Amino acid sequence: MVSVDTISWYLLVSTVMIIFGTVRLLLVRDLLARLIALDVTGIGVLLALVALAARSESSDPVLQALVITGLVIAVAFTGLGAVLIRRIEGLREDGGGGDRS
Amino acid sequence: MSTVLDLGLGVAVLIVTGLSLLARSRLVMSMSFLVLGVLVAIVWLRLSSLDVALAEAAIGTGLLSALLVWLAVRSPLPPGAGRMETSHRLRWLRPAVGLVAGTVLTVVTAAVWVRADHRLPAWGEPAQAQLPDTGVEHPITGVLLAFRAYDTLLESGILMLTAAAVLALSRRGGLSAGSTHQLSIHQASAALPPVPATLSWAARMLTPALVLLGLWLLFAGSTDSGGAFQSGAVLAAALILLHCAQVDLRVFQARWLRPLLVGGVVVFVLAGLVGPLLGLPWLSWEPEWAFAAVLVVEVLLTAGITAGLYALFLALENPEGVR
Amino acid sequence: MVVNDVIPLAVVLLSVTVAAIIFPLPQRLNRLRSAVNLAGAVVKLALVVLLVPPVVTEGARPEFAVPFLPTGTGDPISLVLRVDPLALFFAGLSAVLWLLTTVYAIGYLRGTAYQSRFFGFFSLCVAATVGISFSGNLITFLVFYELLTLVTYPLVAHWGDEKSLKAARLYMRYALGGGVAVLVGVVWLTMEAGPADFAEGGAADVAEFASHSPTAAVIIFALLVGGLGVKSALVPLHSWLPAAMVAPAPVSALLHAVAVVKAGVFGIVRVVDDVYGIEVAWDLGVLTPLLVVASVTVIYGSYQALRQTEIKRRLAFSTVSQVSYVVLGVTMFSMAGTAGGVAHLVHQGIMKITLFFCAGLFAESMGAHKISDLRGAGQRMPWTSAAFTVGAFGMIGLPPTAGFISKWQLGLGALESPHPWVLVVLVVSSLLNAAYFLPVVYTLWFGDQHDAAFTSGHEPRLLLVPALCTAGFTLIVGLGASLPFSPLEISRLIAEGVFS
Amino acid sequence: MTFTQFSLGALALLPLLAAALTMLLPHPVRRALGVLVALLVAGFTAPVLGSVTSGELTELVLGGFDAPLGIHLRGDGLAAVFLGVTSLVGVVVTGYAAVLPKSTGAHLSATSWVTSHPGFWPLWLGCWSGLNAVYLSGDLFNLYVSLELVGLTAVALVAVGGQSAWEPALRYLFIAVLGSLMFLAGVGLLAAVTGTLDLHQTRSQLDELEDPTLPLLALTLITVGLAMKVALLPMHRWLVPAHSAAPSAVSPILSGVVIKAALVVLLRCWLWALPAVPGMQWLAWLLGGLGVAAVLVGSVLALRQDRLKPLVAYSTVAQIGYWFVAFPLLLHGEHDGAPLGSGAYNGLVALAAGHAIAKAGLFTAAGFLKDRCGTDKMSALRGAGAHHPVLILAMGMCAVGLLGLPISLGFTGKWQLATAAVGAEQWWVLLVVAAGTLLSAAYLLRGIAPLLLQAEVPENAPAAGPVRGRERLGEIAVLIFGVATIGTGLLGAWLGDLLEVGAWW
Repeated sequence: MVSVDTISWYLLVSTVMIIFGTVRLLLVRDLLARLIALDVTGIGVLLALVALAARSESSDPVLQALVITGLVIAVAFTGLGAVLIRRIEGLREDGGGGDRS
Repeated sequence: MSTVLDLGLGVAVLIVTGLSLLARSRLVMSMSFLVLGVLVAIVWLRLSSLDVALAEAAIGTGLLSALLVWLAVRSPLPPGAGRMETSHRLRWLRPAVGLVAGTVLTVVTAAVWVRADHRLPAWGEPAQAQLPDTGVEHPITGVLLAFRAYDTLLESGILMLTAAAVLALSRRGGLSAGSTHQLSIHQASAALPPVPATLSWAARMLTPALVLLGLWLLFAGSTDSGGAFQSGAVLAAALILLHCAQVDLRVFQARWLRPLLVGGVVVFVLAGLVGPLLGLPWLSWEPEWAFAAVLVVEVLLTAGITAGLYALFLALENPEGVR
Repeated sequence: MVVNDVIPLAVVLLSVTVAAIIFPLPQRLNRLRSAVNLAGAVVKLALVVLLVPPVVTEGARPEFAVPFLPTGTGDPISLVLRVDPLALFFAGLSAVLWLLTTVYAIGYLRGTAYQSRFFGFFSLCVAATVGISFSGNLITFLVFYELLTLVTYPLVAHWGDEKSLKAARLYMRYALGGGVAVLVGVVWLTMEAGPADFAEGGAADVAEFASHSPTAAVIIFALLVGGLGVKSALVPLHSWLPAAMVAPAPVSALLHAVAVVKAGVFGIVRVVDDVYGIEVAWDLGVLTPLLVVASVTVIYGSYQALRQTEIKRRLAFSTVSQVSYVVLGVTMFSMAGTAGGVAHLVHQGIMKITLFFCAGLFAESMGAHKISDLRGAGQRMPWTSAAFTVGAFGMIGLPPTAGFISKWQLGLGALESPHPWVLVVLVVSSLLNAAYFLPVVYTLWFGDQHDAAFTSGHEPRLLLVPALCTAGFTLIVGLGASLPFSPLEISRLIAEGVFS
Repeated sequence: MTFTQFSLGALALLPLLAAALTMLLPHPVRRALGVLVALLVAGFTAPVLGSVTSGELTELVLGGFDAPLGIHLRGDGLAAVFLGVTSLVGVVVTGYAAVLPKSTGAHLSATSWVTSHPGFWPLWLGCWSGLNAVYLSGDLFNLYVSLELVGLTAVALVAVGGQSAWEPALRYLFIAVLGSLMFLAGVGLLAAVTGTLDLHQTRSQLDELEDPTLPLLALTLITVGLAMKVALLPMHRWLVPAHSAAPSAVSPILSGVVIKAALVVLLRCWLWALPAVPGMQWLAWLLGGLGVAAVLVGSVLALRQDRLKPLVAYSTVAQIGYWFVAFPLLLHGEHDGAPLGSGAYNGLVALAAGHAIAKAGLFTAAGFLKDRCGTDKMSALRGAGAHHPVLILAMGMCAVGLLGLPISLGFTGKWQLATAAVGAEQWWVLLVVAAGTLLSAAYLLRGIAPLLLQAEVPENAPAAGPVRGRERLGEIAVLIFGVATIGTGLLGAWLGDLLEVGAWW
């Protein structure tokens, strides 16, 4: 059992992560920075869920399971995003890439 | 005592978050993110969520950050890195608006959070009552593979299809034996830096330990913390290490990558189909053989996750023609 | 009775089926396409004729309904096809003229490309027109009205050059704008007074609604008539009509005589007589402004026609003017006027289609597009010129043509009505009609032989026969106006229903 | 367990299984398997539609674990309508892609870029699985997972379009994932105050709640997140490059059904998960205002395009606006005994369903022309209609649906939206509908009319080459969409009956 104050504190931390991750995502141009901002936002959301899970006697298994699911999804989209960034920058290094679509 | 620790941890998380968001260099950004992963894993532990901490350590910090760091290392200085998208006239406007909006939103949201009267989940009791029917003892594994098996199935589908997607962005659509064979073959023009002999040696030594750890996580999952996802991440890390140590895995890639990738989902769906054949709902398993079903599904799922994560890593290297 | 109930649906579906058969036919199967077309037209005419005895003499009202839109209260709004005398009247006109126009079009388009597309949309156009005539409530009317807009677009754009496309785009803009106004009006009225089934003498729900919120009723009336006024080319919403003359001649003929313009006018008649009811409309005070607009349109159209030098454009402005006679008759609030207006719906169709057929013939055979090109055409194309003369006399309103009958009836109506000044409008307009048609007739017969280069002047039979037929009808209808089942007699029957 | 219940599970899991299997097969076999699975999925949709037509709500408790612990699948009216529409679009697009493999993207062969992409098949089948899962799901977290499945596969489907599609795909990825994360945050909030994830239980728990602030915040997060995924103005900018750079067989899926998935989730949250919370109407009005802006701005931007696919994509932006215009009306009461909220809801669903079919048709046609002529510049496509009369006819029919002219679901939807607006005395809705109709007529004419030019088509125009039999089949696919656009217009009353089943009121 984690104290209520601790949970509120982590909820606050998660809120900051979510919001500033989003703001950064929308403002920055560098693709990798955007991807990382997205991941920060994702971790923020998951942190909130875990903090909620910690309210129960023994940490709530369902919410924990949801967080694990969320983590895997985060890896999935980061992976796809990273590969896309690599390809796009590969094109740019080639000098604008070909004209084929 | 605990309050001070939590306070410090929270502040540290915030600082590292700031660093990973605002740094100008890609390397700093991704390294900060790696540190963030470690810190957050500790937070999970503080919040008594061992499983999540394990998953974070293995998947989040281990693989996800590794992907990002790898990306940062391979193309460290793209055009315009770290710069804001600024309009020509008012450079400061966007960041300022973002900052103000972010702060206001944070205050409002946090105020609501604090005010709200939380209600404890209604699934606590039924979860404990029905856990024996699932054939596993660890509640989180029970949730993942019995109570909410459908979510897990769709999620493994997501991972499989992400792997399919990144393979599709590789040579020959990446979806034939010949193409997986060629994955991640570095071109002369973008060759990797030579691998120090010590690393190669260390990788070979570490791999068996990692495999052992992965398998332990897998089989411990039914009774204790751990499970398919954590285990899969560790095993994938082992494969990646081997690859980095320039161990030739091409035969494995060509023959086994795709079947492993697919196997978990296929077996999961087929196991879910047993229920309907017996007149039960989808994804239901009789208590007598539930454990067997869960075990089979979990093992294959682990293999699938391993293959999927490894494929993500392999596809990071651009095929020739697209550097 | 049961059989009769199916006929309205059968008539609509028949044309759709014909279109569905024709669309995929390859270009080279000319005979098959013509056969299907003609068979469809003949069967349709037969079906409409079958309806005449039960509806006119026995007073039956065959009806077919299918649920269409949910309302939330349980009873969905239906698509209703119902045959009353007015519906039959209009359907009869379109059935007869479709047959003739089909024959004409087969001859006119011989040897040109994209015939399957043309005849397919041609059939759909007729399906929409029949649907409009059989519509049993405003929503059904709206559905077919918009359908008509859509299927005439490819017909107007048929030649596929910049000019046609531009005209078609203009047409589409006007028609859709009008359609949106009608839609808004229908939505509003439906919400206030239910789905507004057409009823002789007006719908009871609408009358009740008009009595307790007259302002809303007036606004809705303005929306409906304003929207319909676009297709019926009321001034100042008329300018698409002359532009649309770039279409092939049979299309222009159909557009002016039965389909588009007439659909608009028919809608106005429906709204005034069968939705609001003439008494309610009179009490609301909406008839007089409409009468004024119609009068202005009659005069302005004639004046513009006088200024045109191209045959087709002159005919187009003539349509603007002539079609408004119908509105004039319906809004002057007298039984004879209504009868005259409704009769003119048919009379104008027959006469105007004659003129368009002839104009097409002149253009095809002599390359004549301007009135001055027609000099001496009377000698080279005597039959065509004769038919044209009959049509022109009808337009002026000379006896014994159909035009005389409607003008006479309208004049009687004006004297009976609270607005005797309409008689002046009729007289002035007739003088203007004479002023722009008589010179053409004179040029035809007595003009000097034009350039010797135009010697061909032969009159293709497929084009000539329809023109002669309609010219014949113009005379027969005029001479036999007092016989049973003549347009005038049926119009009187309808007018009695309106004022009952 | 009844067959209908079996179908509920099969609708989501069969395509997923097939997606996995296709990854092991060579390309031609994938196409055959894809078509087979598409037909099977349509077959499983039939019993669900049937039972909903007879007024029955089918519910499947997965694994036999009741909510809140387990997940329920519910085949209600909303699910049935979108299942039906998705099956139609899915079967036709699958057939199109099987017949014309070059419409599935471009991949790097051993030596060069080749049109056709084998990766289309697993990704599309996975996407379909996610779509069906979204429609049927009765659980908030499961909605998140399903939505992610749809989102990730959709991004990947854009990316298989080749080099020029990678940047749009990445942009799409950022927005799609950010949207889902916001949705997840909202779901977390709701779970915190209700202690359950089941939609129905969430509603009953919130009914007892006195303080509306937290549900309202949750709803705001959910709405913003989903509005991003639906591409409501001003969050629409990702849509145009993504939908126009996607391969020909993918754009119809994205514009037709993928954005509908987010819309369905939005409706589930607004109408099922949350009771009428005070303060909700402000959010609804905000959405309504954005909807109006989307209709107008989207149409005007569509008018300014000179390429066909972006034009069609902007038309989607405009059409999305209509759905949100209905939101302020959803919360209204009754008028003369007719519930206005349900009228607006019916209208919204009819508009969205009609848009799915019509837009799928139009995008397939645009992609077809692009594949055939090598470009979708409208100036280069002049006169293409002369060689593809069937295609142009079908495009016209689809345009009728987008314009909202009778007979089409678009008309049914606009009608219901307009009547609900008159009942609620919200006259501005009529103005928006009128303006939107006229503007859409303008841009659709701009897109289609040049194809009709036949007077001055040069002999060597790209469209003038001989048309192969396969391409004729592709045109038939568009024609099916066109006929379906018109044909479904007669189903308005039936649609209303369907939506009664399992509705929130």
